[in-house]
Amino acid sequence: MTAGGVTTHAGAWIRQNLFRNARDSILTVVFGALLAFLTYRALSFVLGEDWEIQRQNMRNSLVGPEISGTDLWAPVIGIWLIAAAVGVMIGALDRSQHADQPGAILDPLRPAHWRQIAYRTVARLWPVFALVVFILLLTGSTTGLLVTLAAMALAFLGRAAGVRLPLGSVRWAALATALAPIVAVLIIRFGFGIDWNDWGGFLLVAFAGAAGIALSFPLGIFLALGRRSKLPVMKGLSVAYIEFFRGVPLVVLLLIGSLVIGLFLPRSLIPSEPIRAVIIFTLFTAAYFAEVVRGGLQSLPEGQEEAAKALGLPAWRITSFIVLPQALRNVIPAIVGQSISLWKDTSLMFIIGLAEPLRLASAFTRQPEFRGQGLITLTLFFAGLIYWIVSFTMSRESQRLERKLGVGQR
Amino acid sequence: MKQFGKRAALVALMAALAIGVAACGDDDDSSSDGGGDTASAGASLQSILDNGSFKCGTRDDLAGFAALDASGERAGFDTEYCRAIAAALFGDSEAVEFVDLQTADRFTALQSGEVDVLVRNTTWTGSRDGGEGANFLATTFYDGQGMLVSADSDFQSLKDMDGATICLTEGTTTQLNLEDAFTNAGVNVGEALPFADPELIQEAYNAGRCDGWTADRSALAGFRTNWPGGPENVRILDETFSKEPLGPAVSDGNDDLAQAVEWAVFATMQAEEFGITSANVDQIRDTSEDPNIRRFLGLEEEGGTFDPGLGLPADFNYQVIKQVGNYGEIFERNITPLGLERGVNALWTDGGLIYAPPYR
Amino acid sequence: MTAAQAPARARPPLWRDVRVLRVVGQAAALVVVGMLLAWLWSNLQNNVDSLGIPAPTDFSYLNQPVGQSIAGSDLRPTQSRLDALQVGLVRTIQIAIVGIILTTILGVLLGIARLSQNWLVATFARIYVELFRNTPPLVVIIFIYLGMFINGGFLPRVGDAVEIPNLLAADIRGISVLWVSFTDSPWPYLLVLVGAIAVGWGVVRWRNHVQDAQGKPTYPMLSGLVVFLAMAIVGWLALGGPTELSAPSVAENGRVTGGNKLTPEYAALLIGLVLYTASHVAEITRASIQAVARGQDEAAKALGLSAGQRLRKVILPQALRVAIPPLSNQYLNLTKNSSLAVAIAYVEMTRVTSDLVANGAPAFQAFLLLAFLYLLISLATALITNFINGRLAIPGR
Amino acid sequence: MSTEPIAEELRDATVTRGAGGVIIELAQVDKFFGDFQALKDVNMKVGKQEVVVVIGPSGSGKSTLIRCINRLEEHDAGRIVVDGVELSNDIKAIREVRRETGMVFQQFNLFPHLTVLDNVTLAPRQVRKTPRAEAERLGRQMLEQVKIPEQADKYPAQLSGGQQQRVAIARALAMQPKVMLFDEPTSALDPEMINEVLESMKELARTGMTMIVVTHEMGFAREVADRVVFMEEGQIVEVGTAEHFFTNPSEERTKLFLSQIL
Repeated sequence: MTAGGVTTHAGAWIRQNLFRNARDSILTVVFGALLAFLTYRALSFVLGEDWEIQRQNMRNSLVGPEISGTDLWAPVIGIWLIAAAVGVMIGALDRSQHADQPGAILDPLRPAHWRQIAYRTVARLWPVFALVVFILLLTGSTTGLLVTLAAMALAFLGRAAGVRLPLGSVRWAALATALAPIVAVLIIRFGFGIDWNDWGGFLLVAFAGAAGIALSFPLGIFLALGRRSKLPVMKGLSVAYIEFFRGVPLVVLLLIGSLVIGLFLPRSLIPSEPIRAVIIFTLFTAAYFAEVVRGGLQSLPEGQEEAAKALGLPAWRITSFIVLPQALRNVIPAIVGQSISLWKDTSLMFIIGLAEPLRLASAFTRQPEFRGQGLITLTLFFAGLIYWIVSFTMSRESQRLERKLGVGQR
Repeated sequence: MKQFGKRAALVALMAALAIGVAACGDDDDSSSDGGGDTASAGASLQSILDNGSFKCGTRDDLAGFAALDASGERAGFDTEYCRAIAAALFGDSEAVEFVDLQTADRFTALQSGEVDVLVRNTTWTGSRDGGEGANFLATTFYDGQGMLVSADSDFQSLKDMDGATICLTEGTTTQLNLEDAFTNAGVNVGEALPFADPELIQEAYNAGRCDGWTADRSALAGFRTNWPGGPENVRILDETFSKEPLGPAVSDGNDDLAQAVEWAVFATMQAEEFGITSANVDQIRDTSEDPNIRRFLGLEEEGGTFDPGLGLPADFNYQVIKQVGNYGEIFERNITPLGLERGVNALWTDGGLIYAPPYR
Repeated sequence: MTAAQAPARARPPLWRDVRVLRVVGQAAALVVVGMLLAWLWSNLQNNVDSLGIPAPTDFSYLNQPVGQSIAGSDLRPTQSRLDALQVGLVRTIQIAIVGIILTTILGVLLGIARLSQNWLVATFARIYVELFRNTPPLVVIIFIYLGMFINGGFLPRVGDAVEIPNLLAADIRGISVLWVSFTDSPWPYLLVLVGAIAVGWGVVRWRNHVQDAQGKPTYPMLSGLVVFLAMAIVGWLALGGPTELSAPSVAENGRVTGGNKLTPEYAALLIGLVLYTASHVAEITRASIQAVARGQDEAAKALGLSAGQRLRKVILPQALRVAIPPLSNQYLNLTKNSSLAVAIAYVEMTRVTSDLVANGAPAFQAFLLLAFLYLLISLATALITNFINGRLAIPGR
Repeated sequence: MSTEPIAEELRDATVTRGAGGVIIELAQVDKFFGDFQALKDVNMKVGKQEVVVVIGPSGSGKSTLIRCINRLEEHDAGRIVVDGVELSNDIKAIREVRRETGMVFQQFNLFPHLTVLDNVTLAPRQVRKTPRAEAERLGRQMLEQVKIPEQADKYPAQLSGGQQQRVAIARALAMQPKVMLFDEPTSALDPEMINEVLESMKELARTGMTMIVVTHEMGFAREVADRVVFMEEGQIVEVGTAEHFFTNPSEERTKLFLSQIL
């Protein structure tokens, strides 16, 4: 009975969505064949290839060839730190969002909530989990498994701590989450003394992307305010900056950073190549952030600023208390979008020869045991996969946020 | 409107003043301290010695010269010369910080001081000594550009390659030499495809995208040795159509460092001439009576230790040989596996070009 | 105190006068920026002096011979570096124009497919969009080059060229097709063609006018086309047949000669850019269509228009207006991303510049010039899209 | 007495009640927007505790007039003195005047990201440096005064238009201004909400607050105004008591306007 009901239901769905009329049926057949073929090709590629080259080079892919031995604990500690901080923030957020109905708060220490927590986490982060499982299965590394489990446990405990924090501490938890990557970078760079030039693989691009976003954000806000200024000089300087950096390809800017910036600085002030790349990413992204923030500023009714003026608030207070909080909230999805762009753009470090994943992918194929076997498609695929999974996850989160903030509905 | 005009004029005036002040200030700076930071290109030998390690610009992707293996270890001819220099400067072949450079940015890295010494398979040319602000030192490897073609192709010399598609690495003199060589042979290049990455060339070549692959013969030999399906599938034409003396370089105006690096290189050559290797150096040091060798190894004599005033420790030759080896050893470890003979890179005593000035 | 006793209109002290503060603030900004620039410039001067490289204002390097050819162009090694840069510039613009056209077609189709009522079609489009817009374009380009052309196996090796005699020949070196080229200078006949287009357009306007006035069908497009073709043919004959056909053929040594060749490098760059950018254009199209109020669709339904008519006549024209600003951004991105050719062996403007620098051209001048050229292209694109935007704007909105 | 000439009919027709003394004086004020002259030679005095209603057709410069009084617009010529402080380019004078004048806007302009109570207490805390507890006590008192104390912890978007406008009034009052400016406070409201706002304003007038109100609510003008100012094309056409104005206006243009609107 039920089965029959489902069948009819499914049949109706198929008729409605796949075979409404003759043209629709043809489309279904054509696209169905195409999808099936592509899925088959993709699966036979992933399952059919010998992943030995990637298995042996997994550490190189993730942190670069220069970090090995005990130094490997540096990125591991960084990941643990970030996992714990993110856990705390999620917990604190959960608590503040359900402040009026404490029963809805998910507490990791209550076994009854485990299923729900696991379900939600996997629903949101399944691509990342899939990747981690793939890597662990490929390398079969017990240490890797333990490190991953420890990171998950830390996030879990962090969340438990987060829901126990006093109500007003979301702000502090957010601050801690923002500081965690910075502390992680400092630990790796100074705690373990790993020189910038030795950073490689996804550690390098994650650092470059995160640092680029963090540093370009204040600069972008500053430029956006400058562009909206009534003072011609401020406006002119901001416009010139924004238009220059938006008009020139990032590749060219990176080449300039790599080949020309050294000429503009005294010798002792020239930063190392990865830092120069981060500076270029920052300057470049700031111009785009400026345009995003400008959009947010324009979406504010003029009356907001006038009302604040009429109350006698000084200009910088109007900006920081009234204008920016509203303008930024309006453009959060656009900010995430820009961050995804920057994350993808970190692959351009290939062109200035840094040990970024694409360059490493091709370097692996020059190793004696893998030389000249056409394995570059494999290693490139793996590098591309990580890029894809991170930006796909971020864009899903951004869409979720967009729906939550109701930005699209306005 | 009138007020605005005044305001604009005032702004312009202040800006002009400010820029003027800044410009004057800078003039004062550069005249008073003689350029100081900005004028000197590269760290001085003393500051490097104080630092305890030096930055060696190299690469990570050229088999035989400088490459990384899966465990992230560096190996290669250039890499060993970086270590030899470190052994000479600090008595420690590990006191070197490797900086991977691209073909396109290596001179900028040298100019900007990002690296102290460039040991990156770099050809000594007039314009590089001149316009690029580099100072080339003793040549460690005499190379020349060659052409790799398929074993079963009809090409016997460049003359046969009219209209051929040639793959090459971007950003080097390779393409300029290629065009010159084809012009001299009275033929035309069909297409020259400059790739960013040798791995891409190999893929493209295997697919039949190009008829020939031109690069330094040493590099081609390396690729041939590891050719998929065996080295017999490809051959290298006999013609050598360029002179490519490869050696370390420092930036112009850095004479102390230049001398030190140059003599670190000579140490390996002289050692081979003396027949000293990393294996027998201790024994020779203990037993040798030859004053040349004793002086070379920095042994204490009645009148003290010989110091040529290079700013290097007295036993730098010993350290180089002990920790890295002589020229022949370095060559054999790194270049011989590529299938290359010593050829012109033999000692002068064997009819080659490898020659170190007397150490006295 | 009463208002009447208020002080006379006195000037406030300077440090409290808003006008003075504004001027001083701006002057300070100028001074800071000016000092920064002056500092950078003086460093540049010092570094250039100490390294003995050409002064930053010396562009004479452009007049030296380039010393190399560029694959697929007529540039000879004896020509100047300026000529090489020009070849690069033309190629960048060419990639941009062709890429923009193809991207628009593919992107709009995908955007419409995203909204299809057919679940499979919509899913296919969604997978496409998610796949490509989250992958770095550099990865896409290298992957297409290696995976499709070099290792893909659908292009035969040299000597085994697939051939449709006199029309098409394809092997790993490229796909050559029958092409028209001019025996002599192309300009006289191009002028004739421009004239023919102008006259043809005039005829269309005129017939349209007649049609509006008299209400009878006058076939304006058809008559315009006939006039254009007639003029083109007469002009061609009058100039004594200034063109010749170049047909691809397989030579004895197995190489393909003649025709116009599409090289794998160019194709990979173009396809990579188009596939990547189309995913963004598809999202813009979808969002724009959804932004056009549902009421519009209902109103069009009520008038009895078919689904296709509703899309073409009512929805798309309005969606286009919403889409133009973000589209112009994507077009600019595509143009700028053409610099990714640096990774594969296709030589365009950025590649020419980095080759010049590698062969001794001064880096500062070369990259300054390159940045300037990209800014010009961006400016031109912005002007064109602004113009189109202005033409399409709905009056009264 | 000022040395500047002040329009004759205004000089003595000011003080109609209470404490006496002039708190706002405008003399020969001109204001341009590009080539368009929004205010032409405007002269006006407002006495302490006086309620002045400004009426006139749209585009007549009413809003510009009151926006000049707290320097939301910069006047191009003439003098504006508020409570003894002349508005000039002096940043201190501007700050002082804004501190002493509260303003209520047509579009409410509440800060949507702050709660009602935060809206009301923001300025006292930031500008007057009032301690939080004190500011909140004051804020709740103000909300009490406009009869919505129970909405303190809600966000503006959760309130009706009339409630929002009353919060706006409370927000302005929290700064304990000497003068309140109202810029068409009821124009954006649904009809059933207009009265609750007008009631709050009447209440305020009864407390002796000096008020300048730009409005189309003639009933309010008739009931509350001490004086009515009629403006047209940037000029003050006629000034008089409410009684004079609605029963026997002297100018033809005023009669015409009133006949259209009533």
